[in-house]
Amino acid sequence: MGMTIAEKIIAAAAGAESVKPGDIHTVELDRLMSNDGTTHLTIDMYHQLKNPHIADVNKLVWIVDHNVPCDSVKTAASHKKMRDFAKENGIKFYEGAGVCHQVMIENHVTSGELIFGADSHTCAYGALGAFGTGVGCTDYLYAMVTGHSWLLVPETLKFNLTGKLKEGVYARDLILSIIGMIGANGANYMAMEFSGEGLKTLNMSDRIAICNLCVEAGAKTALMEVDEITLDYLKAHGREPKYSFKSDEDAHFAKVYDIDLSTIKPIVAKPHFVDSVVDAKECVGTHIDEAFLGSCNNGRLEDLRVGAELIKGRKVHPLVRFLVVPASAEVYKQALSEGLIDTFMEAGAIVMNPNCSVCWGSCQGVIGENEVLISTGTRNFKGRAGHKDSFVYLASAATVTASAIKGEIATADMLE
Amino acid sequence: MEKFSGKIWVLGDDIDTDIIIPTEYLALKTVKDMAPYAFSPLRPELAAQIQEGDIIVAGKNFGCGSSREQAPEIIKTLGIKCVIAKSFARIFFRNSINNGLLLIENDKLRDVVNEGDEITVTINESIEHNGSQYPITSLPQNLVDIINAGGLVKAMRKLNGLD
Amino acid sequence: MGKIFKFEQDVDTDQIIASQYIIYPTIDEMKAHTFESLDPDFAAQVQPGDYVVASENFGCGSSREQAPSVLKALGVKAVVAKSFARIFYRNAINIGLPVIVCKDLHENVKAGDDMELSMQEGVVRVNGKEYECTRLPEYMQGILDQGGLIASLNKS
Amino acid sequence: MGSTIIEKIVRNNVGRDVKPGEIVTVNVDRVMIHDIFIPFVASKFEEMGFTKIWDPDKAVLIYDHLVPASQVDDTRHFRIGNEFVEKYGMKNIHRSDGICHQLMTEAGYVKPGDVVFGTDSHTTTYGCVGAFSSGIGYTEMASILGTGTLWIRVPETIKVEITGNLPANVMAKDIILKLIGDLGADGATYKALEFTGDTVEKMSVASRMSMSNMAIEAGAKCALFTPDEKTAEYCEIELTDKERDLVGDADAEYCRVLHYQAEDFVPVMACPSNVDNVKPVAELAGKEIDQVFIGSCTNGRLEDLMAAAEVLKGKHVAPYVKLIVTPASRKIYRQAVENGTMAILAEAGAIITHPSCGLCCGRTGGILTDGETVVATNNRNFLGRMGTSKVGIYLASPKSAAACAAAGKIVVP
Repeated sequence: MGMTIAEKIIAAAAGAESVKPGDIHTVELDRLMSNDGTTHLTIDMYHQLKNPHIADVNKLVWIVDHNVPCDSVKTAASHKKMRDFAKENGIKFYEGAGVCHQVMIENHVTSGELIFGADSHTCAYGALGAFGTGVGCTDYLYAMVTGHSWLLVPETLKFNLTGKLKEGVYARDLILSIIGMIGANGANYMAMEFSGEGLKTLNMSDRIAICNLCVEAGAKTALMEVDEITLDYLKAHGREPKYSFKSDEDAHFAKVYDIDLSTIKPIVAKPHFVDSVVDAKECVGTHIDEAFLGSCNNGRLEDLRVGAELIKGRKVHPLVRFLVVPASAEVYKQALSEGLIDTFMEAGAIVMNPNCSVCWGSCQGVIGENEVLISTGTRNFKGRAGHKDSFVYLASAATVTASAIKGEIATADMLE
Repeated sequence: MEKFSGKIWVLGDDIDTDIIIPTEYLALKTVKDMAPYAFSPLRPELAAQIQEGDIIVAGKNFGCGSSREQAPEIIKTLGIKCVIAKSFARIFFRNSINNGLLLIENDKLRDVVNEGDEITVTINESIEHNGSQYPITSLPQNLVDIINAGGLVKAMRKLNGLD
Repeated sequence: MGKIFKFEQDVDTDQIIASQYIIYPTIDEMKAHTFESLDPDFAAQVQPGDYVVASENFGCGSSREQAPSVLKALGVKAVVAKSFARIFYRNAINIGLPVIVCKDLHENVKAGDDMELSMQEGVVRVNGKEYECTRLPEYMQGILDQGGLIASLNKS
Repeated sequence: MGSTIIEKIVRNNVGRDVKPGEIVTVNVDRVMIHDIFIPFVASKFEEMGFTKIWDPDKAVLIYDHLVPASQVDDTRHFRIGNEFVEKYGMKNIHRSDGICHQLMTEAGYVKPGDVVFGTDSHTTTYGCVGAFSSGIGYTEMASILGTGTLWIRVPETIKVEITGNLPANVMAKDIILKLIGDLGADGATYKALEFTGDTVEKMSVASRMSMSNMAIEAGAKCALFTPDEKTAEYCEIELTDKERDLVGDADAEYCRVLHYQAEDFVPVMACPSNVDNVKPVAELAGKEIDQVFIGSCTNGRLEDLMAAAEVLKGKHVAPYVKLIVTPASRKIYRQAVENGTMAILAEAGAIITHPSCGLCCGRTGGILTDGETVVATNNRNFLGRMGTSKVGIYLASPKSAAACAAAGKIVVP
């Protein structure tokens, strides 16, 4: 019996010949990422251990990205705890360098690795063919101390992509469509694997956007076949693949979906669930107070280019706050040199430093009672972006930018 | 001329707006909610001891710091009839007049009084303490008008024919 | 016996404990804000030994372990739902908060009902009726039995 | 007898000679309200019974303290501000263009000789172009909006004369800090400061702005510079004779005259927790720091960012130290992009935010905790201003701040 990519990575990490869904294995982890959302708690628990130690400090990457710059004395205390611990123990540490997943993909992740991240969107690493999965701080601490953890081998859902996205339709529309189709728990406990000829038409930024959002369908991880695009990306960033796995011909999939990319349309996910997706046209005219272009999902150079192209020569609607937040310092620097940052500034946008910003919704650009945000972020849960009685719509960079210009939800083709 | 007497509370130099009302209490809904915390960094018990009609006598630079208008509003809410100081910070001075809190500048009184003494103020004329008179520079009529109207909001309402 | 606090489907981690609180230094400082947007009185009313009963996909969303942790800190004895999102499930087991899958319970109970859970028998009893629960895989039951993952670390 | 600058401005405004101590009612040329106080101004204005603004074009509303919002109730201020603007026909509103004091001069709202009030203590800034400007409370702002007038007491003037050439590592910030240290926190209360001498004549308007901005930290009512060709260029105007005449007369009466020789200045910092606790940087050297903040209405201008970039070019912020850069306005941000300053700062590892008050107003933008130390280019280091009361705040020039960021400790630039 053949294996899927997820099964192959687990088998390699478990030192097993083969594994099958439902098995629980002890696996060796390649990398452990943690951010300021939970690390302060991990450290507290660490200090309560009978014999606190770190199995392999080189596997650890700690990233302050959620509340940057720091917004309160409580956050400051948590950040300090994390910074001091990293310094003391020689842990690779980033602060203000961007959203954790983007920083990880730019600097650390490689194909075939098994990675725990103390953040649910760790599944983004599947874009490079790595098995990334989100865990809590207890799981994280256990792995930090022992170097390994337990893992239930997931079933795999296969998404066989064909065709090509139409002009004005983006990877984000694709993944939102898929989540709408299978539901918010449609891939619960499972791996989502993407392959097929259609995958070749999607660049690395598209792939990250797709894998990143799979947790919104409940997935344990997301994986893509390693191909030329993956290898080129790794090479450009000075890394080699650990393994370049493809699923076997006779691998078992819980279900196979065939998706023709050319059928995908601009999509909006309405409040308060990521799977409440509708054709973007259905939301046209909805009043908005704020628009957000950024996040680990859609804050890369490619996304900023889409937004900048639309807004060049136009202005942000006077009553809309349009936040543009590059996903990383690298993205910011490139956007700066391409003139994108100036285009946004000229149009009246609020350009913030790379960080999670309003996608995380606790400190930057938070929205008030009854306010409406259209966002390229990851989630539209009730209260996610601020007041408990506020509303978040999720859409592509193009739809978000067009809406920021119009002052209400609009698609890019509606701009004169 | 209007004349009144009151018991005095004595404070030192540089009573800043953070002492009058610390930032952490500024988020409370009303000035009444904030009043119990007045002067708390310096004398936490003071706000509860102040009685309607009492007078504060302080040193130099009273009310320095930020432009928070809550500072004079709170002193007025506590029932303080007037503040007599060697000098006042500028924005505090204006905010006080505008909220109908009487301020009197006098550079001698502070050094001769004791807390709990009674003094008598004759507006625009003098302060009497233990038989001694301390002259006060008269406030210009426009400021007296604002104070007499009960503050700038009331003065403006009058101007607009509302009260 | 404990009281039931009832929630519906897709209760996400932002509803269990919102972003602005999870950065607080300790779980004890956060717990008063549990379920703040869905049931602002929850934290004040829940008693040790009470239960949270929910429908499908409980705990979806982020990996914040603060979500099961605040429930445990408030004394919630177990969460019984039709299904759980995986990170929440894993986190709950790891910290020793029982998470029980019971397909039939949700429709048949209301908030405030008294409930009893027997992990050993794999049943819950409410209003004189018994509902069968899905048993935990042995591996996970093992983690729970030793009091969570950290306890196992301290043992070894 | 001659007049000081402030006496001339007030004379021109009220149409007769005035002397210090006199109370006069001035006609207001411009007012500025910012986002923190707009809800209070709006409610007081209506409570007073006004139904229209005396001259809507003379009022400017600027959102800067709360941009972007960091707490859920912040956007309430925007909603109330937007409603006020709409209801009373105001046109001058800036919702995300930068810090109020920067925009008032940069966007041309303030001209030499103007009488301007703002709901912020640092409104003294506009003296950099020879305007009389001062901070007031929100109740008074409401009454100006209704009447267009305000009573003022004509202040005495302290003359500060500076002559000679500044050392290369000294900036205008070092001068004003030294002056505040010498005067004390109430040394200029009720008074006007007047800056003269060839050193200030050689200064850019931006540098003068850093000085007039901080005059309030010595208690001053206003701080004035004589308008000159640099002012004219900055304001994009031709100076009139009246504007050129805004110079302290040789026989004017000053309550105090201070003279400084530019060559004597050294880089200084205001140490915790008073702005007048000023010491030479050399005496503080070696102290480890956690964060550096370059920004604010005091020091977030292009020349400040360029000075920092010059220090940081080819270097990187020290490990575990954060450098937060918050430009003072959208225009400055764009100029810094254009001339490559932003690229240098980004390459050095700076965290560059959108133009706003940022950390200076202490609500977000890099809050610190117990035991941490920050070197900052803004105007206040009061206890608890940037986090807990156990945060040490050192106020410095952009050059000093940038040098500290690279070194991870206090160093002389």
